[in-house]
Amino acid sequence: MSDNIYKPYLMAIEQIIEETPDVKTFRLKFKNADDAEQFSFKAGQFGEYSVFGEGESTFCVASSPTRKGYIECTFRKAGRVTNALANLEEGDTVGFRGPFGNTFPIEQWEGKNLLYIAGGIALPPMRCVIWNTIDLRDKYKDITIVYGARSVSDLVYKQELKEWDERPDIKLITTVDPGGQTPDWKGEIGFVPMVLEKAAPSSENTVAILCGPPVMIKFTMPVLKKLGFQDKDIYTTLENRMKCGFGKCGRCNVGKIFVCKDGPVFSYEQILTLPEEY
Amino acid sequence: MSDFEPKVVAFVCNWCTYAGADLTGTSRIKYASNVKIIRFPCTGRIDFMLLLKAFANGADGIIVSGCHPNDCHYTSGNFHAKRRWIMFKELMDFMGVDMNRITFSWVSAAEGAKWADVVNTTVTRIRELGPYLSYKELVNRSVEEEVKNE
Amino acid sequence: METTGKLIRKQSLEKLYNLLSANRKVYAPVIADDKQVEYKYNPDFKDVTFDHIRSTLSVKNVVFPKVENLFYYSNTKTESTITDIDINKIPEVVLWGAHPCDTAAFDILRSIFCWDIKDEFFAKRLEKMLVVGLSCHLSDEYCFCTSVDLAPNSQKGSDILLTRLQNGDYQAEILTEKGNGIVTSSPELFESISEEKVSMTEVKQKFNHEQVTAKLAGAFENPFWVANSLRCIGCGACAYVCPTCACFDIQDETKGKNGKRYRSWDSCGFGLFTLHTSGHNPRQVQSQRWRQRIMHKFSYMPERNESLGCVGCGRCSSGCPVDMNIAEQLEALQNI
Amino acid sequence: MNSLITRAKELLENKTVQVVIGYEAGPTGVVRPSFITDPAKADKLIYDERCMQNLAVYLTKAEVKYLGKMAIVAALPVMRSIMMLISEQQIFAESIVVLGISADRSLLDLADIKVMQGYIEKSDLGNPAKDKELLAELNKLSPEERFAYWQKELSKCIKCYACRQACPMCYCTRCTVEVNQPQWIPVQSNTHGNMEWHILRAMHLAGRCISCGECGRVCPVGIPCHLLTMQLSDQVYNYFKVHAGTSEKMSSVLSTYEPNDKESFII
Repeated sequence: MSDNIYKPYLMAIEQIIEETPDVKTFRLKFKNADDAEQFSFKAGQFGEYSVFGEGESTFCVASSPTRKGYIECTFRKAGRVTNALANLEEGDTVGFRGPFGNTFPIEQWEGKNLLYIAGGIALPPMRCVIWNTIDLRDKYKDITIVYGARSVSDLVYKQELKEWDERPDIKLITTVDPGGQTPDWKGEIGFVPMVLEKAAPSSENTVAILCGPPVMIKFTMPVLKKLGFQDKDIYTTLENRMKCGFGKCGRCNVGKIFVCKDGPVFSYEQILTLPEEY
Repeated sequence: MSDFEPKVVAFVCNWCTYAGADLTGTSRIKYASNVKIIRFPCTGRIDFMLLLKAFANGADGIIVSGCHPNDCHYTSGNFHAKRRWIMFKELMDFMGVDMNRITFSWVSAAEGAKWADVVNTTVTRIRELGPYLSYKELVNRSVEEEVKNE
Repeated sequence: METTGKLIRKQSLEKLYNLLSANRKVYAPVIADDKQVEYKYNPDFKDVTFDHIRSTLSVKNVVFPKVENLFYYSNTKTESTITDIDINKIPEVVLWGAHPCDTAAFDILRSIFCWDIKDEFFAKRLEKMLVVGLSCHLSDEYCFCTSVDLAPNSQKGSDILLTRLQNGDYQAEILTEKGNGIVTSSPELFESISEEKVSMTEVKQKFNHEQVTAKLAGAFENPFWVANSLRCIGCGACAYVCPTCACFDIQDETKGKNGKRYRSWDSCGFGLFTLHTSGHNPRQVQSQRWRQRIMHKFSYMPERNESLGCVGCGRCSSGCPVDMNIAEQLEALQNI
Repeated sequence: MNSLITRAKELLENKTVQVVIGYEAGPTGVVRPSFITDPAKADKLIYDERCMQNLAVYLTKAEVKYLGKMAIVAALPVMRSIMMLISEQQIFAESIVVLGISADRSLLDLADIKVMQGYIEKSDLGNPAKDKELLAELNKLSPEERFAYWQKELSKCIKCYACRQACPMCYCTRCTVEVNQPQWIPVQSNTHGNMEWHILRAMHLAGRCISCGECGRVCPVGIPCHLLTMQLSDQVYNYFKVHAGTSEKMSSVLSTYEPNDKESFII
């Protein structure tokens, strides 16, 4: 990469997966072999994806660093850039700048149980770390994934949910909001916090990784507390609007903390020290 | 200047002028081919910003045309457009934009001949005025401003 | 490098100016038709002003232009290619007659643009700039450089600092190798320093910035912010005239197949600055944005960038349409 | 102005309003808007020739509205802005108390909006004299000269949007310049884009501008951008014989029409 920190890598869209009517996953490959060679990232980091002519948008890398040769991103059609991305086809070119930000401390978690809790479009930022720990399955004890969405059609990564469900070494609980179920829905029906409370996973030697809309976080935290989780054992990610990705453009700060440099991964213990600006 | 071919953009409404222009064609009336027609549902939809964008992208002249008053497909779109054009024209005049380069007209679906006439007189007038250099310079100067520091 | 003091006669100043402008662009202050002081590239020496208190805009655009092209791209149906901008083509610029507050701002900007990873555009522009500073012999009620560890004759950021002497000649402090290069190339313009007294303004200290920073640490939820920002109308004037405000936006602009990505000035005072696509806005109302502005400069930056984000030039206050006087507010914050 | 202070105190004391929006002199002597919530502090209020800002801009501001019912010190331009805001249903007539100030700077007794309307109708509704002169000068120039003049002026624009933010009529939460699908106006500042922005601003204010001149006053780089909207105010009167902000029931010129609107340029 040149010295120009604003210049993205050119990536080709290798595969497009339609997750839901407005959510897509792209598998991206570096156009330049050298770039692919020297590129590396860790679970939790994010990048700036660009459509030339429309601008850049920030999402987490959704694939695991253990899967080499490509990166994946999942996004919902929402604004100018994501709409433009959604209109692209396989073989088209996009830009990628990154990786930026900090990572999930998965080394620290070795030997512990992992509890992943995600809601809606918040599974993608967690998918990276989920696969990363699954690919290093021996290092962790029980892995539990609780995932909920508004309706069955809003569940992303349906193929993978099926795969996780079938694996004996992963416990998967999926749920949809009441009214969002289909006749053949086999998972739970109810909001994530209630489903979590019912499942009552042990907090003993366990790290909880929580990601979802603010309202889900708000109601899930008391449940985790009730289950005996300590603030330092709960991790989440923050999202703020970003332009540069490296602490210069001045948008994403929460107090003195830059989400792009000091985040996006925070323990709940850290979050409690931050002013409410996210 | 003899080899100058004016670029004229026409913003027309679907129901009258566009149909009128169609009639010009089916009636085999010849008119200047310098005009590029952009069809809108109604003159009420023709935002003044579009006119500015036409100049910015190299148009030398503009035609705006729709249904005669009282003939609007949506009853009042052209009355609203008329007020907007009045204001726009006055503002452009005040800012020194050359209003001889914009033709406003009413052309009905039956006025194929009038459409040809509107286009031809506009193209002739723009041909006499020459390319809209001062606006092009304005756009170019802005590009230069940006690269000045590079 | 050790500072050396020299003397430039009033009449030699023009020679120095012409010498510098012979092979570089010179950016110097002039008084425009509407009586505002503005910086211009290569004005005639006779038009250059030496008696301005502050220019309307700061001089940060020499290193952080209001629009900086980042690269060009070209799109076909499926392919995109990127053309780099050759930053080595960035011209050499002499910044002439900038006051100490303005020149001190470059270090602060560097602490933003070059912390962690280096912004080459900024760094190159800084490298290609020679600064001939000018101490202030005039000031007004908006000035507060002395409250932020600066003074009307601070040397920070200048390669050569001129200070007017009472007889109209100038003292020239040669502060860097770059500045020394000018002396070596035309030694005839510089004489040994005389006994003549300097002509300098005095700026009263309005607050103690360390106390302000200490107070701000616990002031996030203070009702002060709402009470004191009700009148703020949320324009970007303060940020755009500020010599140290560095927040920017990145945008694409395409014409046909070709386009460019550029960055342009932005302001934390705008409501849409932090707006998420979802509609959620972490800084929803103006008081939160005003708090961000003050906190960033006087609390976050001292901690994260080890520099205060303010040079006390007073532009934000003099340029504010509703008299959001920053020095006054900091003074009040010191005592909350 | 003692009568103003007394009246403000009264309103706050008997809880008719929770805040009085007026003018005060800041520590540097510069006049600034003041938000008085405590009757004891009403003595700060002043009104003199320096009190130029159009305070009506605060009537639609969330944090000010949050304070409660408002009274507002209002000379003619502010009164007209209030009228416009009522006619565009941005504020309710009942929700504000107008402390009207006459041309000779005395407190008016405006019992309600009807009385205010009567006062406005009797007043001179043209552009301020100084701006009339500037407009006349510009209108004397050739189109080429005017084009050059505006290019020179607008090249200075830094897109700080003070003109928009200071205008009581620019109350949209998302302005057209901030719409990015499509991006009508370039985000960056360059002469051409700046010109497009000011054309857009003037057009959106056509028939709504009440000629207070606030946009020009607040411009940090001194662009007389108020002349654009004022020229249109003149033309609105010229063509349609209406002045903005004269009635609480008026709909804006560009959102209505008369079948017999006269013009001479449409062929």
